[in-house]
Amino acid sequence: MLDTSSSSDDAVPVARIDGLRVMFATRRGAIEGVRDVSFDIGAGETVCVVGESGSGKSVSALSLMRLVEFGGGEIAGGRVLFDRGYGAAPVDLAQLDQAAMRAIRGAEIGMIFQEPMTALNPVFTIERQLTEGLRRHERLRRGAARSRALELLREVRIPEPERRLTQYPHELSGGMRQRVVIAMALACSPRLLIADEPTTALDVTIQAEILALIDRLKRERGTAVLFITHDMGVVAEMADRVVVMFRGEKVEEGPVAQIFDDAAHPYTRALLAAVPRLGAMRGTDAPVPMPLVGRDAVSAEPVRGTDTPLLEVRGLTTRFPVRGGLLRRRVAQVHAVEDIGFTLNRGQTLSLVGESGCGKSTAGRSVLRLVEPMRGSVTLDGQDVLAMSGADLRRTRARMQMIFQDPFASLNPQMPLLEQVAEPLRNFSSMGEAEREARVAELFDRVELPRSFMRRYPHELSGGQRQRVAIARALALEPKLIVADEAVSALDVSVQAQVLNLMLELQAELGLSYLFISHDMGVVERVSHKVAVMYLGRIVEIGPRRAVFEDPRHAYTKALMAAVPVADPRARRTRTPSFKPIPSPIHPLGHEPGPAEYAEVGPGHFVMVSDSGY
Amino acid sequence: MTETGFTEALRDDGPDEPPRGRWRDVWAQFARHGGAVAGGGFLVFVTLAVLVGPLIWTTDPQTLDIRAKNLRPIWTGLWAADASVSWAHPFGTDNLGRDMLAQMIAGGRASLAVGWAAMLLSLVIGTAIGVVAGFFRRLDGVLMRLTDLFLALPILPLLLVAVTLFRQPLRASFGPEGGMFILIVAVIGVTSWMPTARIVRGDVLALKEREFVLAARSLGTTPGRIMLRHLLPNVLSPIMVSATLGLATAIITESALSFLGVGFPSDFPTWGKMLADAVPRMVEYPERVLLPGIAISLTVLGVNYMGDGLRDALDPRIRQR
Amino acid sequence: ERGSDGEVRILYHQAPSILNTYLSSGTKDVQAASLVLEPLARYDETATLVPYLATEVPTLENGGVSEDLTTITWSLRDDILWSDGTPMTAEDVVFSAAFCMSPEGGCSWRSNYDGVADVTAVDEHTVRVTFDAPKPFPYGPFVGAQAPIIQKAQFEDCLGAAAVSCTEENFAPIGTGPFVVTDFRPNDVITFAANENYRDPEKPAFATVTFKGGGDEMAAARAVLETGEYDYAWNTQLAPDVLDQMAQSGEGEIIAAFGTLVERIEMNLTDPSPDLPEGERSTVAHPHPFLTEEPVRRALSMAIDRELLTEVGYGQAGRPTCNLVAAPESFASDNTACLEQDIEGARALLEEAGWTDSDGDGVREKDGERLSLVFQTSTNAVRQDFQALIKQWWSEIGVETELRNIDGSVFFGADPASPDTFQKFYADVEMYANLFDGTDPQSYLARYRCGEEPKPDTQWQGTNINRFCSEEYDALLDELAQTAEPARRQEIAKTLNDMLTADSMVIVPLVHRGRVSAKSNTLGGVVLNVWDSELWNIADWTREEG
Amino acid sequence: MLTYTIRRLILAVPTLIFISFVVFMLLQLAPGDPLAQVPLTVPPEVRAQMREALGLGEPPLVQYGKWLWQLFVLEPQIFVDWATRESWLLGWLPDTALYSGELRVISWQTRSPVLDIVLQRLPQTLWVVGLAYVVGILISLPIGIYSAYRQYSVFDQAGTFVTMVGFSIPPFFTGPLLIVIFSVGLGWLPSIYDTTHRVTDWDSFVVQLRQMIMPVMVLALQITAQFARYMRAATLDNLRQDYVRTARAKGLPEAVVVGVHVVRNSMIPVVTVIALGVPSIFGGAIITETIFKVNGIGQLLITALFANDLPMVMTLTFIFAVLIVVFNLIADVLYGLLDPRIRYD
Ligand SMILES: Nc1ncnc2c1ncn2[C@@H]1O[C@H](COP(=O)(O)OP(=O)(O)OP(=O)(O)O)[C@@H](O)[C@H]1O
Ligand SMILES: Nc1ncnc2c1ncn2[C@@H]1O[C@H](COP(=O)(O)OP(=O)(O)OP(=O)(O)O)[C@@H](O)[C@H]1O
Ligand SMILES: [Mg+2]
Ligand SMILES: [Mg+2]
Ligand code: NI
Repeated sequence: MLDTSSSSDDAVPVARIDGLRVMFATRRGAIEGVRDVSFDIGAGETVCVVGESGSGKSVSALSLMRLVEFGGGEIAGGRVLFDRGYGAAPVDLAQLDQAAMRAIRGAEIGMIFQEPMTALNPVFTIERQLTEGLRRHERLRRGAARSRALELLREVRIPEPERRLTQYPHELSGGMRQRVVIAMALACSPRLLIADEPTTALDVTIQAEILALIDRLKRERGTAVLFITHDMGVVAEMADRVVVMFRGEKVEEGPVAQIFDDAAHPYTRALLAAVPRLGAMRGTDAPVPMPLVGRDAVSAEPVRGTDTPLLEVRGLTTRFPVRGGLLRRRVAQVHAVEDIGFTLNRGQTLSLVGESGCGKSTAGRSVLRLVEPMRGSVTLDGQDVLAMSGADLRRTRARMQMIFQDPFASLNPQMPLLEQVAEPLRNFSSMGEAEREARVAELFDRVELPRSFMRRYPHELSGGQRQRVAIARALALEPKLIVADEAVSALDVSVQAQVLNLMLELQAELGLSYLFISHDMGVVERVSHKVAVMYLGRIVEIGPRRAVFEDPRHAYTKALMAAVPVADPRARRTRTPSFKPIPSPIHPLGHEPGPAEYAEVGPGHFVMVSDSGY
Repeated sequence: MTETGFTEALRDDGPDEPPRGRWRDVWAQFARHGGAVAGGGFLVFVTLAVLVGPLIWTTDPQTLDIRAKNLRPIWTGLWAADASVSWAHPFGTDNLGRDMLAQMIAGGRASLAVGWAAMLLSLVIGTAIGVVAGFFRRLDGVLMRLTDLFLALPILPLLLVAVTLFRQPLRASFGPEGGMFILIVAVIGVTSWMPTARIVRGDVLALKEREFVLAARSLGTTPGRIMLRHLLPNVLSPIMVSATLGLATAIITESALSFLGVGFPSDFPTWGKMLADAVPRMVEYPERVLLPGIAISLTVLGVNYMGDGLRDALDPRIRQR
Repeated sequence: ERGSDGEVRILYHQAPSILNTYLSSGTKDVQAASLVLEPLARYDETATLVPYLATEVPTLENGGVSEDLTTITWSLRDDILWSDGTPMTAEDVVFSAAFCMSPEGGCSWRSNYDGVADVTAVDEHTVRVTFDAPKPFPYGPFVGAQAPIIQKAQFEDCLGAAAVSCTEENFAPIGTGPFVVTDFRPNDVITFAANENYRDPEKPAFATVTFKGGGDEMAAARAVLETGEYDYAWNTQLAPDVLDQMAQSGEGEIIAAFGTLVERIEMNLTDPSPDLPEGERSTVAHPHPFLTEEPVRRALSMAIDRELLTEVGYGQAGRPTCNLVAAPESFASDNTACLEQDIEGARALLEEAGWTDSDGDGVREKDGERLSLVFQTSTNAVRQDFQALIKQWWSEIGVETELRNIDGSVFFGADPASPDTFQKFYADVEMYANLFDGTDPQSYLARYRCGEEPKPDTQWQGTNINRFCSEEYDALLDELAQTAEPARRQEIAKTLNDMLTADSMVIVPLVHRGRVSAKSNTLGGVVLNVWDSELWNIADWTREEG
Repeated sequence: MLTYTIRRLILAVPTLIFISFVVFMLLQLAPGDPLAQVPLTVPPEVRAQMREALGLGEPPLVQYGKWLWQLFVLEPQIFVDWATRESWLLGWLPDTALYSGELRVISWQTRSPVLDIVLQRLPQTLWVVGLAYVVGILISLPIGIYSAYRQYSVFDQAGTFVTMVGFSIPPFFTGPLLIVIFSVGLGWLPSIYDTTHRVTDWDSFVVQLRQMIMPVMVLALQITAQFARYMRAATLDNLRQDYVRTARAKGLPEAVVVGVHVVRNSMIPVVTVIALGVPSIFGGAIITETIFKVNGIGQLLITALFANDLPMVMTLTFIFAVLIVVFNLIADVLYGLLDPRIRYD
């Protein structure tokens, strides 16, 4: 066990975790969530805790709040010293009773939770949830609490704060919700702010804003920040010091620059290597698998593909009806995908990037006709997919498959994996039971999963393994086209890297074409041959990956690139990004936006010149 | 830990122990649930008792022994020395001298058979309608209005109609008791599927938005298979709850039917009917209400606990935890 | 003294739904209405006619009935006031007849006015009824609780089809009886108050009556016998051991009296086999395969222990009987032969008739026909006990029985579409009870006339349930209709009764059932009368110190 | 939301008409005879006449049409007339005289307008069944919440046991049992409900209370059993949600976290279940009403059924169907109101 003791011993730290050990009582007996973890956080300092999923980051944070107890955990050892200010001696939170903790929680330690979507109570207004803590800890009256809440909302830069107060969580966008959660955590000006993956679920643009916000708070108020993330880009952007955790233990700790430049621990190095860094592919045309520490050297051969088109999409438009009125007639339409066109070559990857809600998924699904497009043409191998009847379409589906964002959600929790992978075979071929099983076993080999997993259930696998199963399932019928909708977004970096490599490898071997949908620019840069940037249902810029990334022309593309955190602490941005909120894609019936017009700015590199709404 | 130990950890980590057989697993999880085992055990006991009981206790439940009427169960002798008891009738006899033990056994057989069959029927109808309504938007309105219709139907006339129309043909082909059994099961089933349908529909509405259903569609799975293979296993838990309540309701409804004279022939005992018949004399002969009453309650409780356990055991997510 | 005893609480487990006797559909309504509406004369507890609103009962002797038996002349008391204070006149009496006889009115007790050609008011206090044929027993109109006098002034606009829209009138008829309706909630509660204008200034002793309906016999008996919440409960027909147990609480007592009600088994002389085409089942076209054999019927009867049935089912409130007409005394035949159970004799009888159990399955057969019966009755705890017992006895003589019980509303309904009515008789034997109103069994016995059997042509309506047919019987019936002399009438009636029962066993009487009711120990003056409304003398009821 | 409600209401009309038609045809098919209670001494010709007088001779479709007309044209007229004449709300309007004495929906048993009787029966049904419902809810919700909060505790286990036993024991047993204990044995409570009792002062209120206790308890037992299960499940679901942790992180006491945050969310499904059960209040509790002689709607229905009083059964069933459809709608709307995430367009 390596031990790097804290480097900043000059002042009394706000919080000091010392030999923390947390046990969970489960049906299989007690398990250790966190083992002997120690670190401390000083005032005005951001300590980032990084590590894979399940490495104990959240448990450590929850222990600081003494909230682990409510999740069935128990602090089995160690001390959690917290300096309550006023020069008093630090108290050991681990020994405090819950009543005393309640006075500290929310008032002196604020916490931002991982999931902005679920961290707010859906049935209470923002005002109610924001003022609750204030009224309790600071004994404010209703009016005073309200004005303080308004102040907080302004502080976190939420537009139209007055209106927000009366709204419900679901009426806010993810970014706004996360900002409300932050405001809530800041309500009583805590000395320590714990942020547990505050941006993981968010778009790059919103992420950039929130990171800037937390950073500003730290600087302006001198709040101690414990920042938990597994995104190295964010770490580089935020951290003063970094704590690396692995399977419940702390493996390394040090100043951010030291960790990035000169990581001592192999795990840290492996982790850093797995991060796709924007710009890493500068100067190359074709995707190359990522070099991974500790793995057998993967062939670093670039995957070139061919130049013969497989999929041609022209003028694809998909709109969703908004129904209303007594008779539930269509009153308006969501213009989810508006007049997009692209060509995908055999053995190549076309990436769709853009912010949440810009229509990437809808585009992908329209191609497979999982949603019915309104017009346009989709030609696969010379056959018009949109013109097909039900039976034909079903047969064609064998040649185009989809991998979904959430590997857990896209697998049936009640079905053994064998069955799930065998499902397409069952649907399309007349194979016998044994034959099918053999084929599934082959597929498991193909995606490097042990055959013994065939009898397992999805929840028994890790995220990466599940996504491999999803890939195996998509491969079962040997399709030509795979639509990968955020196929790696939910995975840990290291796992993500492996899945990406696997996909590239399969592409090289089987000549697959991918329609790769992602909002992670780093990933997109790594895997694509061509990139299409979407905004508000339209492709605003499309071209070879190299051209688009190295020479973005459209204003939106530029802004998007700028928002991506760079996994390099020296390249920190200083300016606060400001994004325009995306306009509504809902238009009244009969609204016909003009056709998208493009200008060719380079070979195969087109930029939209008509109004994109940006 | 070695260096490769850490970097190897970058590989996917998941549980590595060899998987056990699926049914072994289910059983192991089930066995861990104390209540489930007790409930299941009781059900097995009752089922065995009513099936092999008549072989051991050969007294005919319908034979009247008017001289031995109103005997108390043998255990009343413990505190009331002057109670009339007889080892020939350990559970006592009723007011016409029919043996209570034999009636309990025969009644249990009828009640359990009706309960299970009617419950299964109502589950099948309810689940089918619920799944279809939830899955096909276009059928939803119609099916839910159909549910309303059935909720509004007055049961008694329905029963009388059914008895009038079908008793004779059913009696001709299945005999008086068999025919009535089918009729009762059908009527209870047909009039009690609505809550199940509603609940299942609600769950399916939510489930079909889940990605794995979309995934199945993209794999070319037909709607029928999606419903059968993907949706159905995932609505098992509400179905289990319906099943528990359904069994209790079916057993009790059956007794209400015999009460109204549209049930089994009057000399054909069921627990529900024994309970109803004994109510007027419950002060003098409390055992006559208690025996069938306790039997019904324990059965329902047993099914409830077993349902809990089974639900946990069948859900692979809970099973592993 | 009127009104001095406060409230009396009466419980009927069937709730009255209307208080106009003529539109009522059951005994409960008639009895509730009898607190308000009164006839000209009624039967007392000994089945003798006593005048009520009339000054005397018209007879041949006193000249009230004409020699040719076609008119009867009633003279009314002149001191009778309606509860609204107006005097009752002959016009009201004439109107009452008109009300019930109007064809669209749907009068339930129309049969009381059968054969009436004309009703005229001779003067203000005299009414003459003319029949279209000689009527040896002219006490149908205006006699008994089912033919009371209603007020013309009140019901004038409710004649015929308009009767149904007169809700207010039907719910609160103005009467001459001891009480007036203060509140009527159909099928629930009626409250009555003493009638200020009642002819006897001392009566009624109770100021108010609460007449509650609903529940079941069990609860009704309990409320009187065990909790003492009510003073009087009607028809507490329960197993004798249950009643006895309840009576031990000492709050009240059980009272019983015998009328003409006889629980019997009827044998189907036609073939109810479901294999026959619909429309021919249970019709005279197809005689029953074995119930047409007298020895079989007799054997079935002999196997029954009527004493035991009575003890199990009715206790004090029943007597074993072998007669269809078991009361009044003067009309009851003296059959007792059937009272002794004779299993051996029954077996021998069957054996002799060629019914033997040749294949050893416990059921006798002859010429490929098995002695296997479907035995139906209405749903009722006592009847089900009877069925079980009888099934047992019949099995002892080698007869197989399938029991069937049918909800009373279907069994006793007359829906021609239902296969389960007692008239349709789609079974081999069935059990129910029947009685006749008043004291004269003529129309009762006339039910078994040839041609009166229910059949498809008559929408399965008809009274000859057994499909019994005997010229001799019909001839005797005709004679009865012509005979006025009481002794001769009694003799003919007994013969007819025997022809149906002791001689042929087409009808197997089981129990002569009494009426049981429960009364509180603190209630005085109750005289249980089975020939008329049970509440006939409520004016005389008083509160006594328990 | 409003348009959604209106749309559903409009759709409800054909549904209800269809339901009423099906019910009518069912009742036509059903064996049974309105004259079943007429004593057997009444001769067949008289029965035939009585049948004519009830309008039974007409073809079923004519009868159905008549019923529809009476219920949807005449009865509303009568209501409007009454409203403008006597009600305190609209009494100031000029009296209308829409109804001119046509035949209303007449019960065959009582020869009186069905709706008048129904109105007469409503109070006791609402008092007893409604109160039982309220009591059941009030008892079951805390039990459910606490059972979930302390899942697998002794309290939870005992709660499950008692509620399941409560559910599996039929009221035709519990009713007489209570009567035997409290009315016969102890003499504390009346076994017969007095529907004419008026609450005017404290003493009469006590009387009313005493006569309601037993029927209310019998009914509440079953209701409690069901709702406690629902509430427990819903609370368990919500206790696992992230927002609970957020609330705790704010330093809120457990009472607020569970009692406000969790309960408010758990109530969403439960409230709709409760709303769906409301029609059964109006439908009465047939067995319990009969046992305690409450003579409410349930008893009215059962007596009408046994007497084959077609117009009464028809009308009651129809009212019940209306309630079912309406409360289905209310449940859906409530769902939308309680859960701000749900929006109907
Ligand atoms: N309530 C619980 N019961 C049992 N085990 C738990 C519980 N909560 C956490 N654990 C275990 O503790 C370990 C650490 O979990 P923790 O949530 O801290 O991971 P994390 O680093 O926050 O991961 P992620 O990036 O996915 O949020 C995991 O192995 C997990 O299985
Ligand atoms: N079934 C649907 N009905 C109505 N509107 C829809 C539907 N599906 C998507 N939309 C709308 O279409 C637009 C595009 O959605 P889409 O899911 O394609 O975005 P996305 O780019 O995939 O976003 P994300 O990154 O969040 O997945 C959004 O405004 C969304 O609200
Ligand atoms: Mg975490
Ligand atoms: Mg998407
Ligand atoms: Ni009765």
